[in-house]
Amino acid sequence: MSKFVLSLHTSVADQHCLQNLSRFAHAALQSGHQIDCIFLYQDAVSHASEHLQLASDELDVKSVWQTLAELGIPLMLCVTAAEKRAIDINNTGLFKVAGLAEFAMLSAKADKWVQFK
Amino acid sequence: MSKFVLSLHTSVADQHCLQNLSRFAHAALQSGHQIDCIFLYQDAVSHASEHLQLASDELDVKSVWQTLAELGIPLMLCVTAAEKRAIDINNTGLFKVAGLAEFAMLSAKADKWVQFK
Amino acid sequence: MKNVLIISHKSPFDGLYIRDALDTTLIYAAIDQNVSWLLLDSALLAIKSTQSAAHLGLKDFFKTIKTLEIYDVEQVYVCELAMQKYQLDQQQLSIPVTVLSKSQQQALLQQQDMVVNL
Amino acid sequence: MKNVLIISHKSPFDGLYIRDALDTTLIYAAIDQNVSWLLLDSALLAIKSTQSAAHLGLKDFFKTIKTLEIYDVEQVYVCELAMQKYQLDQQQLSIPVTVLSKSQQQALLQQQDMVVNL
Amino acid sequence: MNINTVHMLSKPYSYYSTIQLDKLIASNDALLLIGDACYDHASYMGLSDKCYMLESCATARAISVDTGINLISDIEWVALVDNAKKSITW
Amino acid sequence: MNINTVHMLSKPYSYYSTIQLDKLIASNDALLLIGDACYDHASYMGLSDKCYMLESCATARAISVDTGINLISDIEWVALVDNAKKSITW
Repeated sequence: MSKFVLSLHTSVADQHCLQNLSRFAHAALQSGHQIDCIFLYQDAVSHASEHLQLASDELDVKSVWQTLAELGIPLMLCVTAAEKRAIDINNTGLFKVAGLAEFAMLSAKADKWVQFK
Repeated sequence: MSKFVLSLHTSVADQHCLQNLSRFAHAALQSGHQIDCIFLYQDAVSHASEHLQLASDELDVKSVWQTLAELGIPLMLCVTAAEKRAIDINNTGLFKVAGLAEFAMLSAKADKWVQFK
Repeated sequence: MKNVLIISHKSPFDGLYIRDALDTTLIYAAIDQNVSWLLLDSALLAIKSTQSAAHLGLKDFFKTIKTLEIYDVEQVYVCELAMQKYQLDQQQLSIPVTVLSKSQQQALLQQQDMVVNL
Repeated sequence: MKNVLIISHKSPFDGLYIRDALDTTLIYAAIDQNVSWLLLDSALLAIKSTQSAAHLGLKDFFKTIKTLEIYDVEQVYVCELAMQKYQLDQQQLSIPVTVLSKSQQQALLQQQDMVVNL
Repeated sequence: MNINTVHMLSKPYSYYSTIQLDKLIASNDALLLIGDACYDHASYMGLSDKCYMLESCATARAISVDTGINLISDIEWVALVDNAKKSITW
Repeated sequence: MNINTVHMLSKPYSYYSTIQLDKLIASNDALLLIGDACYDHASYMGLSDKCYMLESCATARAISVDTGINLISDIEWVALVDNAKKSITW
């Protein structure tokens, strides 16, 4: 059993990248590993915005995150990255507002950090 | 005298690109040209979010747009691009919500379309 | 009526670039401009046939590309070098295209009144 | 304590990439990890001296780069080929660096426990 | 087989030309192609003798399998990363 | 001097390697370097005999002027674009 942290770096417009992260996370849990955190950094902070409006034939981004949250994976976003990208840090839905230092400490204790971009 | 339309394609995190667009717009007006529209497309729709929080030593993005609006330049954003990027289309500040078709028609009547990215 | 060229040069699933270019091309056709679409390098792969974005749980924009024919957008250009690089021939593409050499692409750019790089 | 390497490969004003990499490097130093920063290709230009982002009305992050020394981040690596390409020598850089050949960069990557590409 | 680094790539090879990837990949490293990198497997194959491709990404793009490249499932993807010392996402 | 296309570039030359810019620029075109393209003026100069660089962008980057490249103000930038048939932002 390994401890993973995952980070996402691409904006909410990159649905394929989110899908890849989600597939990896599910497969990691199925394989008996632990995921200590999924961290939104750089342009990925836009995933914390509550204003996404997609047609029904698009990936259901909201439900992808809901499922990951229900599996008990802590979801966090980088507050300074969010402020610089005009994300409302008072309404971040499933994501906990965190500092980069908080994530760095989690990553230092983890066995593996996998970036998705 | 020429009629210009300008479009911005990079997110609110790219302050240099905004600064270049702004310098071009001011110089165009000083030279006696007309700017029929500045259009936020692709990732630039994040400029319409009201949640930007920058330190005082950063470019004052809000006042750059305020100045352009006061010069009488119509500021517009692409609604479908905004919806796919989780921008709140009910609170877009100085920017008028518009369709891509509306901008395309303005561009077809203009002498020059300059993209900034 | 203006000669408007839309250029794409990102791979199919890189952000929304191909989808934005497709939207823009269709809109210029709808407002009766003489619109063309040039697919450079890996953007060519967006018109490779028999692909399925739905297999990844994503919107199947490969199907939307076929609406170009409905809107009478006939001027779709691809790069000869990209065809070779990705070992594609015209039978493997989802829509009819014109294959251009680099010098023909240069000439295409020269003819335009507006060029939009997306 | 982990060997953590931050990699940058975008030019200085391309989005916030260099600033993000700098923040991350400083944070890992602050939490006592053995952190290094590798500047590939045009990322090297971020440490060219006598530049002024303030001249463009932008935040002068070139100054922030000097805080690396205050936090005792001494392992800053740049690519030999990039030094040649941009015709820079070490006297023209704002901080002390180690210049690496491509094979030395490969060895640097091998030694790390974590590599973060920003 | 001890893998030091899994290099994860999601774009065609030319996208990474400024990085000069070929010189950074060591003989005990593996390549994993996901997303749009799968289209360009021919360019990647020469860079490492341990070259993997995510099966779902290849199938969606109607890419037929070459010898010399290993198609893997999501579960195998996790195992590949877990068994290596680390991964780098380019 | 009739310019057909002003090619606006804001990144180092290698950033555009997939596009093969050199083959798309015609003899009656001009190049305009802004932003981070200014760092790499040496790579761009061979591509056109009409090569311009935005003065404010060059100054901020401590770039000294080469012969063969024209430093221009914002007002001259607008005139350059206005006098050409069109511009392309790469």
